[in-house]
Amino acid sequence: MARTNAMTLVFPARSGNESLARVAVAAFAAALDPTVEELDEIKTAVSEAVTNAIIHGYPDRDEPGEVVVRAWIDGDVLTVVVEDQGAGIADVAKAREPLYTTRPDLERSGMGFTIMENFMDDVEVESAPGRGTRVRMVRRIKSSAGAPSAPAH
Amino acid sequence: MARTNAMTLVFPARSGNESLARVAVAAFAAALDPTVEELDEIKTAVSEAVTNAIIHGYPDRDEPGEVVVRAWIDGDVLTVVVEDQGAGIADVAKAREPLYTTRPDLERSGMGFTIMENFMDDVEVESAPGRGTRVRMVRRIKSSAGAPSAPAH
Amino acid sequence: IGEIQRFIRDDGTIKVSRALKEAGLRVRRARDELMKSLGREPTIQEVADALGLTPDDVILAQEATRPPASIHETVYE
Ligand SMILES: Nc1ncnc2c1ncn2[C@@H]1O[C@H](COP(=O)(O)OP(=O)(O)O)[C@@H](O)[C@H]1O
Ligand SMILES: Nc1ncnc2c1ncn2[C@@H]1O[C@H](COP(=O)(O)OP(=O)(O)O)[C@@H](O)[C@H]1O
Ligand SMILES: [Mg+2]
Ligand SMILES: [Mg+2]
Repeated sequence: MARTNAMTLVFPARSGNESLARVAVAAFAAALDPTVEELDEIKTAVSEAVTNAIIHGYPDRDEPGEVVVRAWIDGDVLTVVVEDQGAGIADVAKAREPLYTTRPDLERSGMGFTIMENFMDDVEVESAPGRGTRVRMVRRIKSSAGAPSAPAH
Repeated sequence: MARTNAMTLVFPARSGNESLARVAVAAFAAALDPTVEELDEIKTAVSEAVTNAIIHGYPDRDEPGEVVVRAWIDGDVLTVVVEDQGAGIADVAKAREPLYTTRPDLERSGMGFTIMENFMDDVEVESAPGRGTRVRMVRRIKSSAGAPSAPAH
Repeated sequence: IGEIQRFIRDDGTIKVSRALKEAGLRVRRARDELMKSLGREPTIQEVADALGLTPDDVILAQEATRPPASIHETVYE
């Protein structure tokens, strides 16, 4: 289906800005008129990905790099891409394991990727050490107008 | 004062996207803890500038160009820049006159620039026919005690 | 939205558009009440605190109750 709308949001990797990303994607996705639960899940997944970019992608707090959040809508499908050009991940498969965290000192739970996978239909991670990380998340809005209303998964 | 935060939002010139711009800038400016009234005025000014970019900047509805909204905070001052690379304005001074509109057919009131000037402390317009328009608006948040979450620099 | 969901005691299957419109009406009421009690315009944080919402949710709720913009009337006519 044709891409019906798109947005790109860029901001410095400062703690607090995950909230800007969450509200912008929420306002963007609202066009699909999701349920409260669907939008809540999308916002949570976006938060996890952006928080990762901020704290893991750019661990040097003094020189925050840029986080780029892109989103687009094709029919009733929302895609959100969160990108940083920071530290990158050496072993993506390991990073995606539940409870795996490299920053237990920050009281990280290691559940970020697991939450994204649970709340989105598809999550792809591309990363290279020293070059950055791109997380691509796809979610079909089942309750969206035109689509048959199926029970939540 | 040092720039404490910044954002860039890019979206296609589609009607409805002024709402995305309003929400993103409002969420961004909320860090200065403005009054509801201050925030309403900022949102209205942003709406007018973005609506202009959408309907006057790119009058060809079939091939929407891109609108770029940038915002940053210096101390207690919010700056918002709205840019398009569309039609441009031949006579900016005339365009800024109250009630002046080139699109009476769209039931435009010709009050967009006047509203921006009333609600913001400063409004600058740069434009070139065939190349696009940039509107820069500045507003100090009087109710703010400065950006409270900003690290000391 | 999580807060908004608890706020209107909903099981999550309600449409965001409706939930935000209801929250938007409460935002309007809270603002009026705070104007009276404080004798000045409340800040966005004060309105959020009065409702147990985040400022972001207040902003989304206000947007949902915004009267249709002139752009919608003009561009599609
Ligand atoms: N954007 C990123 N840049 C660098 N490393 C990342 C990024 N995102 C995730 N990681 C790595 O993957 C691990 C697991 O991420 P996650 O599941 O969100 O758990 P947590 O953030 O709690 O550590 C992180 O500890 C980190 O090592
Ligand atoms: N971004 C823009 N691109 C091209 N022309 C513009 C732009 N913004 C404003 N203009 C011109 O300036 C005029 C006055 O703008 P405004 O005061 O907002 O009134 P209105 O939008 O109601 O016409 C418009 O009618 C249009 O000719
Ligand atoms: Mg994480
Ligand atoms: Mg106008």
